[in-house]
Amino acid sequence: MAAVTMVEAIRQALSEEMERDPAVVLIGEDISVYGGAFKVTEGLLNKFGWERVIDTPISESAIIGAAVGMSYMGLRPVAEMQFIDFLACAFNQMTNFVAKSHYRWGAPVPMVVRGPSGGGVHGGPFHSANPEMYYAHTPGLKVVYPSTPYDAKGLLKSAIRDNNPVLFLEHKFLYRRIKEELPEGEYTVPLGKAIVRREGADLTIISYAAMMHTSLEAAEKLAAEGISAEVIDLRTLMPLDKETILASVKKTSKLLIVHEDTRTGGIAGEIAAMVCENAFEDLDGPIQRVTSLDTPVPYSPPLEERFLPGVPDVMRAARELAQY
Amino acid sequence: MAAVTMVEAIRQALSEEMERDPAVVLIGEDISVYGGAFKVTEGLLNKFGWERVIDTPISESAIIGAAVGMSYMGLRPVAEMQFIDFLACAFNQMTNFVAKSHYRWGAPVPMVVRGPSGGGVHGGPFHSANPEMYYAHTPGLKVVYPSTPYDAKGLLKSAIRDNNPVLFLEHKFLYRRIKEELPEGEYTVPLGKAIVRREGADLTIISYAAMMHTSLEAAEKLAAEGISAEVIDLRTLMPLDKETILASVKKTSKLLIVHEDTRTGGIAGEIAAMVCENAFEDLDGPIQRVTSLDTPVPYSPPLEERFLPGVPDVMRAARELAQY
Amino acid sequence: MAQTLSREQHLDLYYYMRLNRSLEERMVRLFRQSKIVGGLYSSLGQEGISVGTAYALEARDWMAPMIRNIGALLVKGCKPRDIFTQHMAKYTSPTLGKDGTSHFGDLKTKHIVSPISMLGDLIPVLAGVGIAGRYLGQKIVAMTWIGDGGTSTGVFHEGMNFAAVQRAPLVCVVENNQWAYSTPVKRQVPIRNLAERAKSYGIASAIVDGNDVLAVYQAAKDAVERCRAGDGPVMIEAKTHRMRGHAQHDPAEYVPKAMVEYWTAQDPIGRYEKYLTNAGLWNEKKKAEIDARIERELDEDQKFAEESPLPPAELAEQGVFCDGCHEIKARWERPVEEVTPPRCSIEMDGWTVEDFGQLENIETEKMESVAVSKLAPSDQRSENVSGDAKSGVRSGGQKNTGAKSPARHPLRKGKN
Amino acid sequence: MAQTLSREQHLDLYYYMRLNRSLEERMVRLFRQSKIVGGLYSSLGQEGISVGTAYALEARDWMAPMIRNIGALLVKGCKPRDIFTQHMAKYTSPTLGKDGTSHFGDLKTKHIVSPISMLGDLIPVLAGVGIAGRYLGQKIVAMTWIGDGGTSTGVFHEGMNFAAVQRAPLVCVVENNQWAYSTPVKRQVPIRNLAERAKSYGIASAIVDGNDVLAVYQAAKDAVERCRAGDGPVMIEAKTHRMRGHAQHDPAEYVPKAMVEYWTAQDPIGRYEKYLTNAGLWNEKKKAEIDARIERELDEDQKFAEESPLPPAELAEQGVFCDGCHEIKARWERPVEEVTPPRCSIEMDGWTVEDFGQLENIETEKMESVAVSKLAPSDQRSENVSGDAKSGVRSGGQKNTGAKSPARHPLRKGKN
Ligand SMILES: Cc1ncc(C[n+]2csc(CCOP(=O)(O)OP(=O)(O)O)c2C)c(N)n1
Ligand SMILES: Cc1ncc(C[n+]2csc(CCOP(=O)(O)OP(=O)(O)O)c2C)c(N)n1
Ligand SMILES: [Mg+2]
Ligand SMILES: [Mg+2]
Repeated sequence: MAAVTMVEAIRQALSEEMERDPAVVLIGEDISVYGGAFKVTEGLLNKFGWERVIDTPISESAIIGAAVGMSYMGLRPVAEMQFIDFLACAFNQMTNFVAKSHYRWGAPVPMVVRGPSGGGVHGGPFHSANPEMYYAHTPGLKVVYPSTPYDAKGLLKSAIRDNNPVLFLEHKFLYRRIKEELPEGEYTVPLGKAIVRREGADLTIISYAAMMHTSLEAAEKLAAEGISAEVIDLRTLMPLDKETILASVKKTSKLLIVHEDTRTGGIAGEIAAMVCENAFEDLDGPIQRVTSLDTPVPYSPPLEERFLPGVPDVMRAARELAQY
Repeated sequence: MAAVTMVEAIRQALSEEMERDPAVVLIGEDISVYGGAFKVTEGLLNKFGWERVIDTPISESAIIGAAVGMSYMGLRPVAEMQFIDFLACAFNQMTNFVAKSHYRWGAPVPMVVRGPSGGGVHGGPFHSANPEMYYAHTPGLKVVYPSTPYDAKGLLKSAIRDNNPVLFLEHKFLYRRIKEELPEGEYTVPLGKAIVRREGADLTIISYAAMMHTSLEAAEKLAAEGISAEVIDLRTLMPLDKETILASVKKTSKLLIVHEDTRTGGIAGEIAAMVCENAFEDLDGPIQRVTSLDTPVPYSPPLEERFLPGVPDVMRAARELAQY
Repeated sequence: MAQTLSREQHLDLYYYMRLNRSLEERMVRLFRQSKIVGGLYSSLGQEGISVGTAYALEARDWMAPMIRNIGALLVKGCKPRDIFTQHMAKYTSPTLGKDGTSHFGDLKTKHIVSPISMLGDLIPVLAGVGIAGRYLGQKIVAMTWIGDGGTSTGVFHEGMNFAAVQRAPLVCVVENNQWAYSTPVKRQVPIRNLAERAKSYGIASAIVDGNDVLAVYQAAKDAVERCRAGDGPVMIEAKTHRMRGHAQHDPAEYVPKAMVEYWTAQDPIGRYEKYLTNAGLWNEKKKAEIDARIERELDEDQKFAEESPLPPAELAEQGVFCDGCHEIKARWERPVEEVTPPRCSIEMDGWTVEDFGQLENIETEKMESVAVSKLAPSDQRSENVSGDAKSGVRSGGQKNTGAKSPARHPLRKGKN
Repeated sequence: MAQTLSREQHLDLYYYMRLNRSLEERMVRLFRQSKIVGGLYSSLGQEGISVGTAYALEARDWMAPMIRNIGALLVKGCKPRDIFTQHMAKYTSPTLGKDGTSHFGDLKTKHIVSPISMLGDLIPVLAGVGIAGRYLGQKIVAMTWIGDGGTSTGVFHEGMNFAAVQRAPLVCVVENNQWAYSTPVKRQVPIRNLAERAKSYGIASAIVDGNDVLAVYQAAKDAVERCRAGDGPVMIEAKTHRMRGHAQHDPAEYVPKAMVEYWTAQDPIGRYEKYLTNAGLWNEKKKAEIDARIERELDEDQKFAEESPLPPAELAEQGVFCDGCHEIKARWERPVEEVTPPRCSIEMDGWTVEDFGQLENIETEKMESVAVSKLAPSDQRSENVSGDAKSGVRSGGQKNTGAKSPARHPLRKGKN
């Protein structure tokens, strides 16, 4: 099998799920004839027709709202946000209608909301969002943010089959930058399970999405300096895989969390609190964070570069922690 | 001076600021003739007229949007959400237009968004929101959540005079339940400053809004058991008063954070991470959290009671921590 | 036409309106006894709308109520005990006490979607229900209600526009009760008839006397048939009045006394009783029978509710996620082969762009004498109102360029 | 009327349109040289709208552009260097590189509000600007633009409705360029003329040939005057075509070739050049002079931009909050005593409810013969279209119940 990009892996997941289950339909802006702003749904119109690849007006609240309605009818809609930033326009529907449905009145909402997320491509303040914490902080939603084509495909399939609303974030920096060979047959990757991408002994680095690659690169370089970093890819942010995190912290006794989301209120805080609660005695050093700045995402390349965490930032923090 | 409720204190702040500065105008649903759902703006129409107490259609995005526009003209609008839950309907305007304005193009947005927040009054899933972390996590916004009439008045005045957008949360459980005598003359309470409500030696309890009273009550009872708890009222969540927090943690070596917001992604995590980073060596026990459940706010009284943290929950956690 | 209703059906309408009212009257008493948790909204005077519209639905159809649509819930098969227990936050309520008021639904049998408090959100949700129903071949109609105030929300607009583009089988009933909380409709919406808004979505609309249950039923029936035939959404504006404050806590001092008096005389139940009598559709005895039945049912259900326990505290922790507690299954009423490859690659009617824009259609006079007609002077502004003030239905403005004849299923052409 | 424009003004319009186009042509070249950061949008063929509308504004007026309104920015006093540097994300740009494209503004002198990417958000913001201007006594007008696609957003609806209720001095220019990204207008909005939507807000509207800069200017001028006079918002629909893909990356294969050809012939600059020649308003020499001036200016500003540095990295950390860097001051053009107690307790026109609802106005026939006119059968649906296809202005549907005469300042009555 040829290696595929993340875009292709996601497209495969959609296509295979639609073939498998006629209840799976797509809804979003410019997803049919055009195949979506990032061409993720390209070709699906021809395969599945107008009734299953539904173009909408520029109405994010209507997209999310209609998807909920469809899910009540037993369908499994996958809604695309042209950029995940625009989910802000449907925030009320997501956090109040979708998230609370099952708890309030026992109505499950088996839908997926997916879209290009993250920075690093000079998208500026409105095309670079990492909105994971708005939604991970909202009880009732699951949040997935894969870092590889393999995971993207397997996790999206699980998300579609899940009986709960899943926010599926696709880092646009990774869309076409990495390729991976995928297995022939059908496979899934379970939601809620982190993965140890690299074993290590001196400290644990937790990350996800694009920063997972930054962290891995840093870990490679740290190894050359004699620092052995274990790297965990969260993959799913909600529910959080506490077991994998705690097991690693117990092993390395030191924890560094790296995320592209802004610092204050990012998931690093949640992980820090969780680890304090469950493995305080195991910690041999202060939990550290490497994150983006607490600012909007700036446009100009030098600014965005400063905004985003880089390999040197991770290395610096890891070194300090290792030496602690 | 007679003791006044929080509603009255807030009304005084609005009235005095409007008298002081003709640039201060109010905008919201049913705030004029009716005086607002909680009667906070009662009487202000008669005093300041229709041009300054602006009723709107049921359009939260228009309210926030119009307020930004007004602020660009040098006004200082104070927008009321009938319930803060409905700010979800203007989430995009708040997080993308309002929050990023100054950073992006140097246009300050001197506006306040205020509204009744919090649970404990059987308001159910859509009238009990504690949305602080959605906004504290958004760079560019300040977030205030007072616990007393005195603070509410002084902080609202500061918020109105601030050159930045401030989300001013008013806990509806406290609206009329506590009274306080206010000073005769004009005073303000600065944004970004926490206050030590109770000195203590054995552990620090950080809280705000309604939970501050729960924490204080617990502290009193703990004192009877021989446990001396210091209680900090954050008052402002963004910017966070790190100094006051760290000073207290250095003194007591133990930290318990109590909030009514749901657990995962609540501000306790942020504080835990910040304290780990800055005072790890001072900690003599795991940072603990007492929070609401990770669920929507349920309606029925026994459910809401279980959902919300109570005095016994705080005491239990404090006892454990003190004995650690 | 009203004539098509049988005597029994006529009496049904009375039964539901009266049940609605008596139920709410009891709840006011319970509220005063502090047995109601949270707020209590009244639909006094608006029963004809809830009952008349919902009565036009079939069992397979879907609906989602708003706060003043208890009548619609009753018509759709909910029992007074559902309403009592919801308002008392009891464990026996449809939501087990997790939510209150009319915030409940039933996906399996009654086909009711629970509302949320945020106004307008139901419009796109019900559009989605309708579109899904069409996709599954179910031939259902989805109905929901919104207030005059609710039409100001952005999501109302997005939902209506999307439904219109999709020609979804959605009936949107706008209850213009003159007030949104304390805000009179003229300060909420700067037009006379809310049904005007239908035109901006190119869909059909009707304006109806909301206090005339038969007129309401008729308009709803027409709308439902039109939807079921695949002709797209319909908006019905029902004119009425909110006879109480926004909720129990609101004395509604901002409502002119004379306005209340005027509308009291228009009471939909009073008017309908007179009609039934004049039309010889019942007599005193029959009425007494129905009223007695209602009291019996209410007695029983109120007792049930009052004696029901509150939920156990642990319940608060349960049910955020569906962990296998529900089986999710679409009810297919068309062959799934139609929607799976290779047969699903169908063409859609009306997508291809056949015209090049409307430049030819607008007055493009020679540049030299460019004379765009001037804006009407401001004092003529209100003369040009062409609002159809009649009770009746207007066809939408949709121009069906290209389509040969209105397709039943607007998304399919030829093929299957 | 176009006649009221002087020769110089006529040439101004040409200058700005040509400047707009030549500037964008250069940016396309810069884009191909990878000197542009991020995406590049084209307003090719739509220059007449940006220029014609903005030209109707005075210096004191406010505006907020959308992605295809570089022409409007130029008219309002921005320089080509602002556009170049913004697109190249340079430190010398109005936003210092923090944001790009036309995402910049100027509160102090040019009165421009920066847009954000989320479509529709500017409508309520500019309504707020207009209302604040009125409050301050400034007699300003606020103008903004939106695409056919943007009218589907909820915030567009909320903003227009709020502006209408407030009778804010807001001019909303709807650029109907037939496409929203890949979506043709008929799949976006199920009506023929977007100006129909004005009716649902009870405001005045005009439909104009967007490729006729004089017609655009005239409509805008009328709208601006109307707004300034206190007569409330105006919506102008300008029919045009997006001549390139959504942005540089989009080859727009979904646009029929013939459509592009048709509209190429309608090029607004070509048409206007012909007009100027026929009307004897210029000659070859004058044209050459203007074109040369434009090239000169563009050369200079492009050079400036290319030679400008990128911002220093540290800038990324600065400016989230305003910490005393700005002095915020309202520009009062009326006595503040008017708005401070006791003089500000003024009454508002049109709030009190004088009627009791519209029941009398709708056909309330006797119950016995209830006969709500039936919904038009589906095959007559498209006949009833009463759309005004003319280029012209329609008065809004607002019914001014109560108000004696249209108030200049709709919020004030008597007193001051
Ligand atoms: C988005 C949103 N904003 C505000 C509210 C608060 N609210 C609840 S009901 C109401 C008035 C509704 O008026 P209308 O739509 O006319 O319905 P009615 O109460 O007259 O039936 C308001 C403002 C809400 N529920 N949702
Ligand atoms: C709320 C929102 N949703 C989606 C987008 C992505 N988007 C950017 S431009 C565009 C198409 C806009 O079409 P239109 O409003 O007609 O303007 P035009 O591009 O034709 O000038 C879309 C979908 C956006 N910017 N904002
Ligand atoms: Mg109403
Ligand atoms: Mg367009």
